[in-house]
Amino acid sequence: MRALIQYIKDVAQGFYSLSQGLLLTLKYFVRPWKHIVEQYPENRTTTIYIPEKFAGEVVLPHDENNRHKCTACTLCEMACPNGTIKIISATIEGEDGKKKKVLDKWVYNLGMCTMCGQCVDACPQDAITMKNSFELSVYNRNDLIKVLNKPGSKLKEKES
Amino acid sequence: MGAASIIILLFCGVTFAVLAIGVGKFFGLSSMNPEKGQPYECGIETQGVTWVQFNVGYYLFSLVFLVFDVEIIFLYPWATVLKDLGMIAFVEILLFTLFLFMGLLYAYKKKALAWM
Amino acid sequence: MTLTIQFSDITKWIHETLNASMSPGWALFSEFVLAGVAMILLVVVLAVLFVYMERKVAGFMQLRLGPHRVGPWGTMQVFADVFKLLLKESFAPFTVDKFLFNFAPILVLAVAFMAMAPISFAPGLQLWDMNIGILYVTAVSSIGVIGILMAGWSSNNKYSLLGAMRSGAQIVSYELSAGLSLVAVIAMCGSLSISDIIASQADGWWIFKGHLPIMFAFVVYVIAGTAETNRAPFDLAEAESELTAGYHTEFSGMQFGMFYLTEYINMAVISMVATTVFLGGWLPFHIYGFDAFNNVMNFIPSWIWFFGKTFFIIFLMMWFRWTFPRLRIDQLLKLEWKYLLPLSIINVVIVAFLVVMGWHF
Amino acid sequence: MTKEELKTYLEQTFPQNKVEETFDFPLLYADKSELFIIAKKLKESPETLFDFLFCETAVDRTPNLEMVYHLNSTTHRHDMVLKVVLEDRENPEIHSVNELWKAAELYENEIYDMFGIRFTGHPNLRRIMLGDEWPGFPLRKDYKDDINIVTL
Amino acid sequence: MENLNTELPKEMTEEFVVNIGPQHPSTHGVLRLQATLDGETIKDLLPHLGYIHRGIEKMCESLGYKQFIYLTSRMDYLSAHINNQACSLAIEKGLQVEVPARAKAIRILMAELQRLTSHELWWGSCAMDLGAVTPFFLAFRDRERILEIFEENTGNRLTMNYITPGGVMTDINSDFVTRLKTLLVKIKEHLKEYETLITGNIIFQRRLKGVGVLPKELAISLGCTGPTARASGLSCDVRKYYPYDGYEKLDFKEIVADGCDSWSRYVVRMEEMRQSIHIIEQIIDNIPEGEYRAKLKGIVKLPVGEYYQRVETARGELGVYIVSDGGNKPYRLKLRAPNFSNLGALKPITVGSKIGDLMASMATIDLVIPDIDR
Repeated sequence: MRALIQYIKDVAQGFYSLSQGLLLTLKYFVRPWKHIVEQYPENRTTTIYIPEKFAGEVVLPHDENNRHKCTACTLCEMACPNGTIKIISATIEGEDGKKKKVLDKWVYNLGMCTMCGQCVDACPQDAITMKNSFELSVYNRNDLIKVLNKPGSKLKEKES
Repeated sequence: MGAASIIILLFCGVTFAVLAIGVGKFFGLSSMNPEKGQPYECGIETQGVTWVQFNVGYYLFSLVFLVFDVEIIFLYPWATVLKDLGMIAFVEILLFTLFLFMGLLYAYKKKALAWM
Repeated sequence: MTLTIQFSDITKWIHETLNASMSPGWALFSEFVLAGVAMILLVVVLAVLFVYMERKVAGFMQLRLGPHRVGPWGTMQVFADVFKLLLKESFAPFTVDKFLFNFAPILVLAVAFMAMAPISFAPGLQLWDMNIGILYVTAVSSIGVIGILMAGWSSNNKYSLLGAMRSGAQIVSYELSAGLSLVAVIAMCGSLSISDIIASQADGWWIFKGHLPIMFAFVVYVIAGTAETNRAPFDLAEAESELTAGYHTEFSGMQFGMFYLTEYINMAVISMVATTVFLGGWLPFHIYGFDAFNNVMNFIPSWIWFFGKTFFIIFLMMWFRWTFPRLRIDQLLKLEWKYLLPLSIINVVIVAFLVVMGWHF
Repeated sequence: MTKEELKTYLEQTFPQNKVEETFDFPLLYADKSELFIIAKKLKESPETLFDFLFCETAVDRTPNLEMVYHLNSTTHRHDMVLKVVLEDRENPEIHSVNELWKAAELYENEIYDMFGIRFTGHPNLRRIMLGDEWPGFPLRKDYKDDINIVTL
Repeated sequence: MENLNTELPKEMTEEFVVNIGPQHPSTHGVLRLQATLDGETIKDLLPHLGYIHRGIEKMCESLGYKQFIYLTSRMDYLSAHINNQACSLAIEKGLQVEVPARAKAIRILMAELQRLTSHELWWGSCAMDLGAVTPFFLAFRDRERILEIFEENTGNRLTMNYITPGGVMTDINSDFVTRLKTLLVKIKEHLKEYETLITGNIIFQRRLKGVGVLPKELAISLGCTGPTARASGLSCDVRKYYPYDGYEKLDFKEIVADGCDSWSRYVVRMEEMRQSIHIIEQIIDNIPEGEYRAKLKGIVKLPVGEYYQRVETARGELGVYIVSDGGNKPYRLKLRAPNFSNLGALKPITVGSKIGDLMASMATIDLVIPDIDR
């Protein structure tokens, strides 16, 4: 007899537990307009939210006079664990006649970058930063290798 | 429409399936290579033969089913004439189901239904 | 029901026009063709609706929107999928049993079609009002398991084989309690014919007549029906986390499409039978005494009633699918042999007792 | 036992073995032949009860190879390191501790794979990660592979 | 006819070998399990690894101390913060650097949030392995919110490289506290939903109870750690026994269950989520002001010696064993991955059970394959 009561109890409890789950899914089913869904390609220009700090790619900011802060010290190149950065420097003669090392090309391979931020961390001049850009895909792998300094850009001297 | 409807439906089903598969075969691309011809086993070559003597557990259920299904088939005509026959039919079927139930209990006791 | 056009009138009109314009043999033949085309259309339309509905239900329950890109509200998604399946290559591995492999999808689909024969969609809209209608549907729909076994065995794939074996044991077991729960209603109304069963519900659907055993039978039938159609939580035969895709692992392209279609047709058959037997078929919903309400209900065409109920039961199945985890194979069989089957047998006895004592109405 | 207590205990119990300490744990050097006996004693003696092998690895101290066993006791909550120096670089072999700690089965498979140290008495010694056809043992210091290792 | 099953001659059924994985929906990655089956019953199970072996230990030997940390995020990608923390702690131990109090608080916050995300993902995928798809989406809803917080504060979502020797890479945002608080309220609500949908579900309970029994002695012998071991009654929380980064000052319970089965593992993880929330609530209001990072030299060199640091990741004890020869690169770095030892438990607990049980056991042990292969 006890077994029978236990049997009925099992069945009843089983049904109760199942109905609880069913009610939960029904709750979500009847209010689809409350679901939080990002409609990605449509909201690309409107409601999409990319946080400020999001690390999308490394950039070398230039100011309005086309000047950057990179001194070509190659600390970032050494800090990078993947060999993403190649800094090609050139030697030019300054106004006072001294030979000076300046940045020629800041080559950045986005395809190898893991966004670890070591380069930004290592830079003593705060010349490079992470930008919160997305949609960086390209059709050709070679397009991932970028030269970050703009043509004709110059070193921005520190105001002392 | 009568009994012909079964033939029609059978015909419909077969035609539809053949037509759909045929159209699919006709329009679909076709390229075979030895790798594609392997049976799917999570990307690993299958080891040993697949068609082996299989565990009897599944088969037992079919056997027990057969017994019970035949008896349920007997219940159908009984159910249709239950109203007319009345109490006799009920008593008879009570005994019948009792035996059926005992059979189930027996199968249960003998662990024919305990899954392997 | 006075205002709506009766389907029996339409069929009668077609019959008369055809007979008037050609010889009786040809007229009969064209009627067959028309019926066949109509059935195919019905099945395809239903399948399309079910697939769309399944996706939307799943999406809404999972905090998503479901398909909503292709066409307005994603309505064209199903057609896009059909075209995808049509254009995909259907190939078989080298080691399959060629004949059975190609035959299996055709068999399951043909069987699913055949089960539709005695179902009455609306007054007069029925292919064959046979006197053993319910028995016929149960008998025919259980042939489908042979197709699944064929598909699984012939694939020469271990997952497929396991899936086929599982579904063999599963579908066959749940046949019993599904059959027994139908017996309960048959005992009440005393006929196997579908039109008689519907007629017996003119004064109230079986489920609303207040018989507890019938309500129980309905619950059992829905559970067993879900299991028979291999739907989650009973989708052991194609459990994707265990057997990848179960018995149709090796099928691709339109051959897979046939299994996919069959699943939905089987669901339709199961829910149509449940509608007919428990929910009054195409009869409108009536409350005894409220004549105004009843008249409004009568105004709704009977085929809408039928398909509305069908879709309700289909929704129940989808609701289960997107809520519950899957059972294990031994639990599945235990549920049947330990719980559903004994309870169904007792249930039938109770129903028989009620009928014999005349305590039913 | 604290680190110091354990160290003195080890010095007293195994007087013929070298006892040192690392930054974290006391360290006991065992000879290759008596490793299993010492390990068994450490596991079963009630003072130590080192029943939890939480890390087993090898270090390539060219030219020697060194087996490192990190042991923990789930009752006393103290840890120690057991080391064995293997001098035969070409064909290093040591007794498996799989019988004492079942965790060793996978660890030793990995060490066999990466360092090529063979374990006698291991139930199923196989190259678990790289497969049997892989040439060389990657974590050895003299491993050279120009194709598979990308250098910066 | 006394017992149909045992009376059958042995030769009647043939066993066959099925490969589960590497391309299988429930191995969550590329683990290959070679299972010998008799019907549905598993007779033998042999894991084959290495499909995602990247040789992280070898790679670390050629990278500087500050540089290799980013690689460890890619081991157990669901405990990326905690992996970074383990390496940072090991290096700090060698350098004898004191980490600022603010950095410690941030580290604990991030680590516990990471544990929450990991357990939430586990909850979803566990339910999915057992055939329920809806929980996966519910779990991702909360996980997404936490990942957004990570994204806002660390810059990345999955492999963060945020915790670094000496502290953390950047300071947290000013709205971090308020956002986290509103989120925690929501997560607590949603935890109740999880309970009604899955925990209370009778099918789910029947699938897990008594399945995959791992006795305590076996768990100790196999070196299991984390929730897997704690569900077998082995108290082994590193945060309690070997506290780091100020866990000793916090009030939290170590969840130990002694059911030893899959259900216990499930319960332990669900409770751990609550404990993580409890820990976060304790520090969220009093994050100390000050520096977020101690200054280190550009090139770090560890003194000669051996350093072993363990932390509690979401899956168990992660050990970082650094052997230093005094140079700027580690001489040998062994990462004692929690999943690698937990994998050993898979065979003993599944042999003799059904295929469905294998999935349940695997789901509750919660293996992350990149962590096993490294």
